[in-house]
Amino acid sequence: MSESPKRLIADVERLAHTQVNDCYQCGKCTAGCPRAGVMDAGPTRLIRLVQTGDVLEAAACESVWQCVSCLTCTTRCPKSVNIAGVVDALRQISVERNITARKYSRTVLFQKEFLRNIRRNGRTNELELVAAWKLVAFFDDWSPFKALADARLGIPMLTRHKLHFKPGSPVKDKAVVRRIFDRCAAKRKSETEQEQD
Amino acid sequence: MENTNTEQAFEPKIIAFVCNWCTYLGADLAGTNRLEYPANIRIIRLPCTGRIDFNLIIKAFEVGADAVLVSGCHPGDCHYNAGNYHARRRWILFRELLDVLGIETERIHFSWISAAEGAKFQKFVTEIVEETRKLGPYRGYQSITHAEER
Amino acid sequence: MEFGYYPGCALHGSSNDYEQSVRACFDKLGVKLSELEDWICCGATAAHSINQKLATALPARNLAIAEKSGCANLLAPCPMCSMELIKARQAIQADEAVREEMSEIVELPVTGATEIVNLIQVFQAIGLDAIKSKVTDSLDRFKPACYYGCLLTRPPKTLRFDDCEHPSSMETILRELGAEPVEWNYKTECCGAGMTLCDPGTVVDLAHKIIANAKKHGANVIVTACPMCQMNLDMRQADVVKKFAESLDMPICYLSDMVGLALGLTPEELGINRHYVALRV
Amino acid sequence: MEYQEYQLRETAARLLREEKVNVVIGYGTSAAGKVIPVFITRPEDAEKLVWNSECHQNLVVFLTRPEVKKLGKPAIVVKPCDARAIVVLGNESQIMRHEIYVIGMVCEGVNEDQGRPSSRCVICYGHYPQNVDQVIGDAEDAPKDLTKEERRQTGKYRRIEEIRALSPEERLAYWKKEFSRCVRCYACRQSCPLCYCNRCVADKNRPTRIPTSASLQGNFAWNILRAFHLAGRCVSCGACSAACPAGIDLNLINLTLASAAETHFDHLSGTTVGAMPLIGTFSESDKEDFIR
Amino acid sequence: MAKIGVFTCWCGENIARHVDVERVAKAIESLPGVHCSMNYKYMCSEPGQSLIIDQIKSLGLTGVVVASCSPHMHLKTFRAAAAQAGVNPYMVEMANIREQCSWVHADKEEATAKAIELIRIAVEKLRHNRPLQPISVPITKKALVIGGGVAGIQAALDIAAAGHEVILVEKEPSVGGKMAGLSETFPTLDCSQCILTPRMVEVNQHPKIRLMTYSEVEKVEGYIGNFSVTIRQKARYVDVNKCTGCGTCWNGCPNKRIPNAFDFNLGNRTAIYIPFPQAVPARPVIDSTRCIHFKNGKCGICEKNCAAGAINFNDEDKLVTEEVGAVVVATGYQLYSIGKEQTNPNISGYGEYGYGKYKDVIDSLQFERLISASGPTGGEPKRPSDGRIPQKIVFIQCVGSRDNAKGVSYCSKICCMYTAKHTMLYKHKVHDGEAHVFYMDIRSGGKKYDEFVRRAIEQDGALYHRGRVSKITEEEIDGVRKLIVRGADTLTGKPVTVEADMVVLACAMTPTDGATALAQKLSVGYDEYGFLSESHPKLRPVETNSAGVFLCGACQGPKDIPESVAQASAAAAKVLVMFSQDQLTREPEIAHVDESLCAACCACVQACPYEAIAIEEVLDRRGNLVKYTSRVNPGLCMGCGTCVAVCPSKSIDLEGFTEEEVYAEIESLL
Repeated sequence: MSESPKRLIADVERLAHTQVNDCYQCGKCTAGCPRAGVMDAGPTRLIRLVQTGDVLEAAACESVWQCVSCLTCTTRCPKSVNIAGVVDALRQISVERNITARKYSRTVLFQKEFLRNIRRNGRTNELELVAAWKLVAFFDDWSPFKALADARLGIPMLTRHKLHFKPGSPVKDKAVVRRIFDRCAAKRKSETEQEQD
Repeated sequence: MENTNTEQAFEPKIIAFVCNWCTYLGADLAGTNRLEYPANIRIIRLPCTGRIDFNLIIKAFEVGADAVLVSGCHPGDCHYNAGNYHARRRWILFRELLDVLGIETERIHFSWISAAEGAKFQKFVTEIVEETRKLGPYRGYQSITHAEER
Repeated sequence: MEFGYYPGCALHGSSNDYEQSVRACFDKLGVKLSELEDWICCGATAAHSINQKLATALPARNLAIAEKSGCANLLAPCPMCSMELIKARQAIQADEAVREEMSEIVELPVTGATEIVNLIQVFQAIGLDAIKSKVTDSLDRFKPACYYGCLLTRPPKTLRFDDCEHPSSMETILRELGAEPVEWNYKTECCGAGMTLCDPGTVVDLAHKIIANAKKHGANVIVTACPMCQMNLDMRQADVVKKFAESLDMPICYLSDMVGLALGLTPEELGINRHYVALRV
Repeated sequence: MEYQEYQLRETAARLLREEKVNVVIGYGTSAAGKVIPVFITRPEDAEKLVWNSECHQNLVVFLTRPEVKKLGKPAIVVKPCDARAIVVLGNESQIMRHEIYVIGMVCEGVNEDQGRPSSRCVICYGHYPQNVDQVIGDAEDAPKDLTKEERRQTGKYRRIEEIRALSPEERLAYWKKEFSRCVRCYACRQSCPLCYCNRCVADKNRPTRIPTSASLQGNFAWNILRAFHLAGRCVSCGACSAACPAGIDLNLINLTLASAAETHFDHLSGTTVGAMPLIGTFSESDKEDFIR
Repeated sequence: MAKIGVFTCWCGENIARHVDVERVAKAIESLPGVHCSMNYKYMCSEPGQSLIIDQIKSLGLTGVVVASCSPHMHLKTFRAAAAQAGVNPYMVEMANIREQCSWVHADKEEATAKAIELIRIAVEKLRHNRPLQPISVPITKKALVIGGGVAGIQAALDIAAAGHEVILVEKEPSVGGKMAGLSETFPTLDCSQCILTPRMVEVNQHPKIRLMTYSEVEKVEGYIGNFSVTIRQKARYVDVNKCTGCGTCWNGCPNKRIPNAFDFNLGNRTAIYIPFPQAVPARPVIDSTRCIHFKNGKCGICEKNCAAGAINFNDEDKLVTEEVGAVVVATGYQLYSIGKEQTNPNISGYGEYGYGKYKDVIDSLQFERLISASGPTGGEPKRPSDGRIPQKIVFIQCVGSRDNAKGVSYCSKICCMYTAKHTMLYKHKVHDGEAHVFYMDIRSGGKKYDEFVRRAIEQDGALYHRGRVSKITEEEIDGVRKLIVRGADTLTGKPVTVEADMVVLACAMTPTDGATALAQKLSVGYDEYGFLSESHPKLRPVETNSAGVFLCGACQGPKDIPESVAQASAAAAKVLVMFSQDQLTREPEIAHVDESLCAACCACVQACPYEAIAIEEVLDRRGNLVKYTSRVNPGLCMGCGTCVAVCPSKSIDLEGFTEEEVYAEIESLL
């Protein structure tokens, strides 16, 4: 059942528009990464795992979701490897295959909820987003503590008119947004299938 | 019937103009490695592709070549620094001229074959012989050459 | 002078103080902002974490709308939106196949004709002399630490804006308006805004590093052009103070707040009063 | 045009009177009323000069002739295309440009034979004479030059495209028909301002590169040779076509190469003083999609 | 009337197995011009060659065709044999019936038929060949060496030692180059100046060497054996013949705070100066851009103080023309600058390392000066900003090297070694100091090299981190300026932050400014980075494609001292081989012009890759100009024949491959 490493590498490279073999493991990405200190596998190691074909192992790393997408790695890479893009690709693969590091399932749920929110509204409705995310996440980890964290941020935001129960101006043509989502999902599916053929 | 027979017996005559330093050595290497290819090709050795004048190609057709092959060093590798670049520019224009005149450009083949590319030489010659076999004798140019005889 | 305007979700949500500030400032400067009709979210981090195609398609839809409306220059004050739009635009411009695919997905022809600009570029387009001619108030009491964060200059090959390691465009503007920008070390370090909900612990550490460094180099305000940076450094500052037991008291302002003050606008008009850490005007 | 003619005569007379030049090479009229080349050496004869749409001959060919050189410092009346030939001759060090006074006529295009407007003039890439010492005529009177793309669609270029559209066999048949009329009189060579070799390679033996008799084989070889020697050099003055007694449109072959030169190298012959020859130079980025 | 002998070789079984050699020999007999046709088992063997020689002699043959292997294999052999028998060697042709026939065609019938045709081509060509005489070019037995670093010095001394005159041109006021500024050298840690200074003195005193410092090559004309070189001697404002080098002038100069380029601006010099105390020649120059006298006409203290009267404020640049036979280029290297402004558009500076704006971030050559006993700090590694002795130094390797995004893609080769040396020298001076090295790979191939690096790590305790540094920032910590170096250790996978007092960047080695301009003057090729190109990377490593011009040292690519010296001696040897003959013999297969027919259209002049063709005047007996013609310089022509192809009237032809010969070959195929 194991998948061909070649195909997985190709998938990452296509999604990230980069060549992972350009990387010579100098470590500059890890050196500049603001999160490297807490990562289980820094960017250098993630790229190495992709190079050796251990893409799924890489995608299952916590660091994939610890990345803050600051692009420092890509910016300073002496070989112009799109490291942040590789991390994005690994995120996508981890979500598609449901192999996300357990610790970060809340993060994935947030991202998914974010997209669901846009799909529905065309724009984010922050209050709805946070509420929906806290709810699904609660059903995922049953942690009331996490569910209630940040609730204290809500009140001052409301008093500062920074949170609204109804967003400013709604998108008129919401149907087209849904169609865009569906087409992108379908394209991804057909591309993956093509590759598997 | 008779016609078909002659077509089958058709062995294309191919004249090759190659440079001394890359393609000629590439052909030598094909030999050293015993890479077989059809015997239809006759090589004229010149110092450099830069020396290969368009007149020579026309002359080759006049003596009855069914195809002409021109080959030299890859760009940047010319023994004389730039002869192949000069040649390439001439070929670009010469091909356009022949094309409008109705002289079949698919019978003139250009390539870069280095001294290390014996296998490429073998493949190239084999392909050209095959392609020319398919095209048949170059009756077009022969009709020019032998016009008076008719 | 007129610019197309793509507010993005943040400016219509929790960072509506930024929109207030931008609009007030440009009103005063006589710059017209025409908001993009029926714009949609750019997809932000979520889109490129989940589906790369979507990460191009969502901004592409907005680009298509902009093109249709004949918009030549589109201001996206949020650097995340602006980066996503620019990235999509370049992908569309570079490749015929992407152009066709995206036009099909977003149901509008898109060629990438519209140029995307950030807030600083609009000020640059207006011109320092034009701004200075309307200044009523010097900013000489401010020692701002200009904070560019991640996405104003990165990735440099895509954005081609300022120097990605040592940017100076905000300093140039503020210096002209009388302020004394400080030299400091974390102009382009990440504050972790993207993780503010999911991983507050790290965010507090990063925010501390940035605010403390600005303070150490003598800044009395951090100036930014990013709603997420502002929100993060501003709102999380209480947590930072708590965790590191360090008094920071560092107001976080938008570039437009600073320019607005110089133009004689009040903190209320600019929405500065809605920030968490008060700016002593 | 009449005013141009008047100005031309004035100029010629002045140049001769002030002894700036010894001879003015221009157009005149024969007894039979045809436009012919004239060599004016006295100011009073300047009245014989004419300028009209029959002035299609390229007089530049005379500049390299020893018998004309003997006449002393010349002024020459040129159309913009002829002026380009002077540029090429200068670039190829065949003339000392400063020893020639060039009178450039703003040109609306000339007639080919029987009063038909020339199909080569519509694709002219500069109706206003460049690199001349004096321009006669107003820039406003010069027809607008067509763009590269527009020219592709019209005149002789269109004719080339028509030939290109034929099958190779049809193309070959066409040229066989054309070249079978060639009598190898070499009028094309004689009329061309850029054919100036001391001894043409066609006349050389040891080895005989092209058969000397007017056989079809020889005619093909000759015409290929002539055309290719003008590759990147021909200024499209049409002298060869006009000179051919067999009525072969030789200019078409040259234009094939001129258009190739423009397509592949952005090269327009005779537009730049000091330009390097197209053949004999190269760029490392020249295309090579046809090379295996 | 041609009398051609055709000699068909069996090459043992190699040819004979697939080609019926007897039948071939028989078929050839009847060809026009063929006088005899023989075959033999090994034509290249002693008896084979004797056979040819005997036949030539006994039959009076005028030309020989050998049908055997590739001409690249044995053409020289058979030409020599023919010459021995009195036949012009260029009347020998070969038909390649082995590599291009018997070895590639299995069908014996086909191969035999083809062999016959190949021989027919060769016979037809030979029928049209004409005897050629080798071309002799006189040689000026004097060499020019450009660049007075260790490579140039070595080349000059070697050539001079063989008794030939050498002109050594150096653009700086003193010879010595980069090596003169180094502290100690790896892997022996011997003092750089101790080794070099005696050799610097030697070039200055050698009777055969003319040393021209503060000079640059302006123009090069001519060709192998016969170059004419114009050298610009920059105005020195000091008469070197009068000057005694006493030092009164520079000691008295009031303008003392000019950054000294020799110390990479870490130390100062005066306006009249010698770049360093051991400079050779020990004669000062006046920096007219900084001298007070040149600003306002006053001062003139040096002039007043000079007992020898050597100061000459009216000095001017002089152009000197010299005739030389060979040129050795040894222009060396410089370090890649991390600064924001770069001359090469493909290179951008290192913003993340501060673009060089932090004073205590220095490059490796600056560090050499800091730890050199003769350097501006007397060998104390005082950091530039405040003179403190750094307690912690970070060394970063591969700065600019192997960096496609910002710098150059190649490895600079020597940085691993000198960085190890730097850590050692530092630790020897500051025993409790910490030396951190960030590296990607350690490349220490060479005699005693890896042992040296291990010593730095094992004995001297340098801490090596495998990883690149991402960012350097400057921060005041407890009142002291520190450089915060953020790197990574990829072996642990963790980021590493070091608060350092000083950072030393091992920047990429790049060719010196102006190396490409010089290469153009010499018609020598160069790569995308400006390193000069050798003729063949393996077999002709010090030759260039410009005959008579040789390379050595770092101008050809990154190199350490031993390699540069070895290459310099190699280049000198090549020059001496040339100089061992009185005349240069060149293959006569070059172009020549039929001047009576040439129309001087310049097509060949422009197409010639060697600038071997020029337009010349043809004069009659009275000296009147008859016409212009192109003319080939036989010293420069390499025989490519590109000129023939572009000549419309074929007034130019290539010996050995003449139009007549080539047409004969093609027509033989009719």
